[in-house]
Amino acid sequence: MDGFGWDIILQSLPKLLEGLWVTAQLVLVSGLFGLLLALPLGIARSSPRPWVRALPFGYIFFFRGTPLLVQLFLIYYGLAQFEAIRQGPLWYLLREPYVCALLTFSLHTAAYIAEILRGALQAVPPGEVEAARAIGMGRWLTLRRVLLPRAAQIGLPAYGNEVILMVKGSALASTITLLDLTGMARTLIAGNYRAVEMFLAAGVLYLIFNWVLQRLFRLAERAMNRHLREPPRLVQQPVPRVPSGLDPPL
Amino acid sequence: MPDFQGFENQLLAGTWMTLRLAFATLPLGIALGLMGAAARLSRLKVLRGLGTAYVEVFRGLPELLVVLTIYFGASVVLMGLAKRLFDYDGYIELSPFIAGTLALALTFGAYATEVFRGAFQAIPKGQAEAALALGMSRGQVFRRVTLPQTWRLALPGLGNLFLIMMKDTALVSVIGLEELMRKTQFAVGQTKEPFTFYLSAALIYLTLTVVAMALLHLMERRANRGLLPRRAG
Amino acid sequence: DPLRIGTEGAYPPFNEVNENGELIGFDIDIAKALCAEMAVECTFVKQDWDGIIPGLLAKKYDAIIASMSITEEREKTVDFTERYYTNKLQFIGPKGADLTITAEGMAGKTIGAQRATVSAKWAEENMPGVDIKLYDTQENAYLDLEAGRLDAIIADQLVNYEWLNSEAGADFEFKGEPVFENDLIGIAVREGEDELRENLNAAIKAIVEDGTYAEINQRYFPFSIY
Amino acid sequence: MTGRDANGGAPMLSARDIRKRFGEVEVLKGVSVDAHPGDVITILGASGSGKSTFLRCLNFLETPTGGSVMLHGEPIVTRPDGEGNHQPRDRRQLRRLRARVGFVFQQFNLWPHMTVLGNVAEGPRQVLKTSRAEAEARALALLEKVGLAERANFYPAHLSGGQQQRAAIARTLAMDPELILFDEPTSALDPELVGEVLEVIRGLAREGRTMLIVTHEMGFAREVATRTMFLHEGLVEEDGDPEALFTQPESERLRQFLRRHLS
Amino acid sequence: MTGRDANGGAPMLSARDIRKRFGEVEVLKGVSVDAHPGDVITILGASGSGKSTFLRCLNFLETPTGGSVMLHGEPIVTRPDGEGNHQPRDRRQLRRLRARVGFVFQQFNLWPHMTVLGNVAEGPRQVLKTSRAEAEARALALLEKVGLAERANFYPAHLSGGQQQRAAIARTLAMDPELILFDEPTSALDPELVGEVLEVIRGLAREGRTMLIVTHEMGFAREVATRTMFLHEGLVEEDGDPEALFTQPESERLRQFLRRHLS
Ligand SMILES: Nc1ncnc2c1ncn2[C@@H]1O[C@H](COP(=O)(O)OP(=O)(O)OP(=O)(O)O)[C@@H](O)[C@H]1O
Ligand SMILES: Nc1ncnc2c1ncn2[C@@H]1O[C@H](COP(=O)(O)OP(=O)(O)OP(=O)(O)O)[C@@H](O)[C@H]1O
Ligand SMILES: [Mg+2]
Ligand SMILES: [Mg+2]
Repeated sequence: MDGFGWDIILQSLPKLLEGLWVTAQLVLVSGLFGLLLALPLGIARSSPRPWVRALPFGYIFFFRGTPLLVQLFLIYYGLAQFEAIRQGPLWYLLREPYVCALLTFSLHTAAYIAEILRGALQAVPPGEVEAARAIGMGRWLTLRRVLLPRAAQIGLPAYGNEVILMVKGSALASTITLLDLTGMARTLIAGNYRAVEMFLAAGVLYLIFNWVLQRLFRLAERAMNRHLREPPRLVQQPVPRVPSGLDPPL
Repeated sequence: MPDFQGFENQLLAGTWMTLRLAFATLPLGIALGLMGAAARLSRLKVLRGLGTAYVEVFRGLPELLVVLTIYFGASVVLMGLAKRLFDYDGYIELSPFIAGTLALALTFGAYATEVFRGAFQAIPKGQAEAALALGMSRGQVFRRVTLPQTWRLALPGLGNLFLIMMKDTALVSVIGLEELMRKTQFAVGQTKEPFTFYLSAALIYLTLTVVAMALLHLMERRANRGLLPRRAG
Repeated sequence: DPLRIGTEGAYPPFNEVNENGELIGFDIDIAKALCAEMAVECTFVKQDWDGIIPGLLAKKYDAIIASMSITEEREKTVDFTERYYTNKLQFIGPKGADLTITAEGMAGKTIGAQRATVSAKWAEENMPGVDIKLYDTQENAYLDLEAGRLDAIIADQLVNYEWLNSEAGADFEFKGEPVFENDLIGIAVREGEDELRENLNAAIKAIVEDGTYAEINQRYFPFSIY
Repeated sequence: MTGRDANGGAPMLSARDIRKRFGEVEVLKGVSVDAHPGDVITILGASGSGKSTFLRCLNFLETPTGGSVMLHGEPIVTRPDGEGNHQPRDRRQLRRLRARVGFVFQQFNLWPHMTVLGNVAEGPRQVLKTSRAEAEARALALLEKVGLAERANFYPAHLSGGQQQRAAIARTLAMDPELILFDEPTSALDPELVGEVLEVIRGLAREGRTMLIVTHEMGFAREVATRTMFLHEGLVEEDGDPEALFTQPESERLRQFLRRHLS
Repeated sequence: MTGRDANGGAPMLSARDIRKRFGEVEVLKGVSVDAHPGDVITILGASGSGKSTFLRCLNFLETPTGGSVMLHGEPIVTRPDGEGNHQPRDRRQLRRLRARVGFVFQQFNLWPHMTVLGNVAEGPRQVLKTSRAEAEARALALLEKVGLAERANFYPAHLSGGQQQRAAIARTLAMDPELILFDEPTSALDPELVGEVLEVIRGLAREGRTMLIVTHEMGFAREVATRTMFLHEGLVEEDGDPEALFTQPESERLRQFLRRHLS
């Protein structure tokens, strides 16, 4: 090929940014749903009772053990094979590739987040839980006041990683007709045949997006650890403040 | 047993390719990871910068893009170089297998860099000090004290990465490597039964995962020999 | 050196992969006939469709025989031989569905096409404002038509013909007249490789003349597609 | 039993024949105790003799494998689970017990994501449903009492060991427990910090608080106690008036133990 | 200085005016010591007074910011790095120094991936290039001496603290060092394990080994030493005959220190 096509990159930039916006939506929305789904899964997964653990274990095993691409195809092309689903009430949602991608990504990331949450819950020193039990807190109260806030803090860095991994996984959305950043790049290549330039440009956009996300997570972490850096101040008059922060992972 | 309509051999061949890819990537990725960790812990600022850049770029880029860029980019670049340097005009092939392995290894290596770095740093400083205090050289300390323990500490992290990478081999199907996922797509194309075949692929991946996890467990047990507290009695 | 031929493998009946992992189809048969005619050894390289021209340019193979339409745009990047068959683009849709094949008539509908094909380009140019979904393979587009996610597919008439005749396509039919009549299918080679191109041209001419072409044609279609 | 038992009235907390087995090993082989209002009972014993386990069984942080616990004559209802443990049956009754019996851990176990004030006010707010303002006011008063008012807004990570242990005691006191169980409240501390904590406990004893204290500080155990128990291999080996016990131990084991610990 | 200095002959190890600054804080403000063959010097001092730092500076595990170290009159050549530390210039000279001066760490620092025998034989094999058979035979003899021969094939994780510390001592002895530096060799141990380790060190003293020992065990410090130093805030506050130092401390600070530690 003759020379590097800076002009082509420039021309394609608006389209690529459009794709980036789709990628961002997919990641942020599925990140949120995944988190919501992961909460009960992770809590059940760390239960001492085997029969409570079994279901989330199976779920996590399946979604972590198979490629995201397979999951995406199973849900997008696979479900559509069943007459019952095509006639069913949810079809108007499931027929949309956007919804299928969101659904798959949410289910997928939920499995990973649930595992992170389990690890974080188990990393909370048992003494802190016993202290809550010893003053008469019940199961839910302990979970709400001690376990979850501590686990959130402990698991935050790993959760940040998972979101980044999801940004990358979302590139597969292009295989079910969505024009996310990768899909857009591939479509553009179909017109201009400049594979190297387009992939490079898309790559840089991914890097920037990931970098911004990582920054945000670092800020969140700093906010959570604020109390460990700020020099504590002695109380001048008895005006108590609310506890505002969490502690670092151990 | 579902009806594979004659495609069972194809699925097996795909599984075999998946395994070949995974095991070709592994040593390369581990080597890259060790070099990356050495660079990031180096006393030279340049090396540290390089190591950090490597990790950030290859952890930040989607694997799919890495695969495609290497596949399409490498040949162009290599041929351009060959022409300029040696006036060689022939075709330089980067086979899909090599391109795929390279792409997977580069990504694996970036993550492994962090795993190894963590492992190096997790070894109590006192152990190196004890070796220095006996008069060992830095090289001896690394070879005799640090490295043997890195392996043990890095194993769980590397195992996770391996499981992830094994699934990522599905991505190299875009460059025409006929691993399990690609074969599945062929079968779906001919039989028009996506559910049967994608689900079968999922089960094959799960089986591979279980086997890998079992092997990993054995390896961890071996690596921790002597380090676990004794069983009572 | 053997001649390396790039093809896709997901475009029945022209090129596809059977349960033994072998490439089969019209394109493949033609390619083999051409190689026999030129008395060269041939190997096939399978390649995803949207990377098929970059693959040629990166010298991963020397010629593309993959039902590729000769277009002005592609000619800027690669050289084509004479046609080895002629195609038309035609819509298909569910039996009984009332489709008017104009931009207005298709407004609010969803149509599918394979990414990086003449069909995709035609749809984008002639169906402004219509939702066009692009697929990696033609197969996936058909799956989505079956699933009901698509109202229509625009694709090569001959490919559609074969699919409509299959079990999966039983509930679907052609919609309207062919929208593009003169879709010439050629073999792509890198620019400047004139010798190869001329050899291929001569071989195409030869197999058409000696009846080999007609025989292959007969295996796939009951009418001539040259 | 000892003279204290004779001081009439039902005991506040009464544990009968507590047993605890971990797998093969029976760690407690039937230990009983009665705590009357105002009692300060110190528990001695070698490492591994079951002191912590006993204390933890009293408020079911450990589920005993036998025996019963009564609070003001009301037995805590239990039912055996599959593994032979006696799980408390009524969660609400258990929570009530725990709200009335305080526990101070050897390792403090403060919640690191809350300030000291938050730690102390948490129990009253969440368990006793006291209003926030009231809970915090009381918490401040308690912190004042243990000498930590100044540090109310510190997070545990910024406190010294002795300060953390005092905060943990304040957290327990905030529930206004009838009985406080102390599990080696000073053994995680520097010698220099031990003093501060013992001083706080001495203060509580002077106020007439009822306490059970596991400790290795012999001098303190003798000085503060109204009664002392010596545990040996899961059984009460000797039990009685601290003066008598320390000066004229009856059992050979206690004599040995005291020799080793007083030297 | 003390009487010992007068016993003629050049000191085996001589450190002059060692200084160490960590950022803002000067931890050592000029500490000197001369160790002659057969000396057993115990070093006392409050926590944070710089005892460990001093010992670590002697074999450059910490690079001093000032002063000099000589082995048999041969100075270790240093050159200042950017941060004001005196880095040893000649790595081979440094390795020679380290091979001749042993160091026993408070935290043992055994290598967990080698057996006890492997730990002890490692130094001779790697540094002295002794053959494996010979190194292991000698290692076994040393393990015998510290009472660990039976456990030669155990991994460190399977030993008690006292056994680990004895293995660490054997590892140091395997290099046949002229001088051994002990940094609180018992403070990471249970009271019950302290005895075994002190007994081993006592044995070494009886053999006439030269040693510098930082310790908090006052009785031991007094009994075993031929000389005692008291560090305070980075300076030698008092230095001399152990009997005199313990019974008639001159400085007010040492008196205070002894009062606190002997009670
Ligand atoms: N969860 C457990 N599983 C098995 N054994 C246990 C468990 N908890 C305690 N033990 C064993 O029970 C015995 C008594 O333990 P406990 O902690 O009650 O001793 P202790 O008297 O408090 O000793 P210390 O003074 O060292 O704290 C010990 O031998 C211990 O190993
Ligand atoms: N790497 C370091 N960076 C900064 N300060 C340090 C460092 N190492 C030691 N210090 C400081 O130097 C001082 C002396 O430390 P050192 O470990 O020598 O004390 P020590 O006398 O051995 O005390 P201990 O008896 O507690 O072991 C301490 O105040 C310590 O905080
Ligand atoms: Mg205990
Ligand atoms: Mg020290």
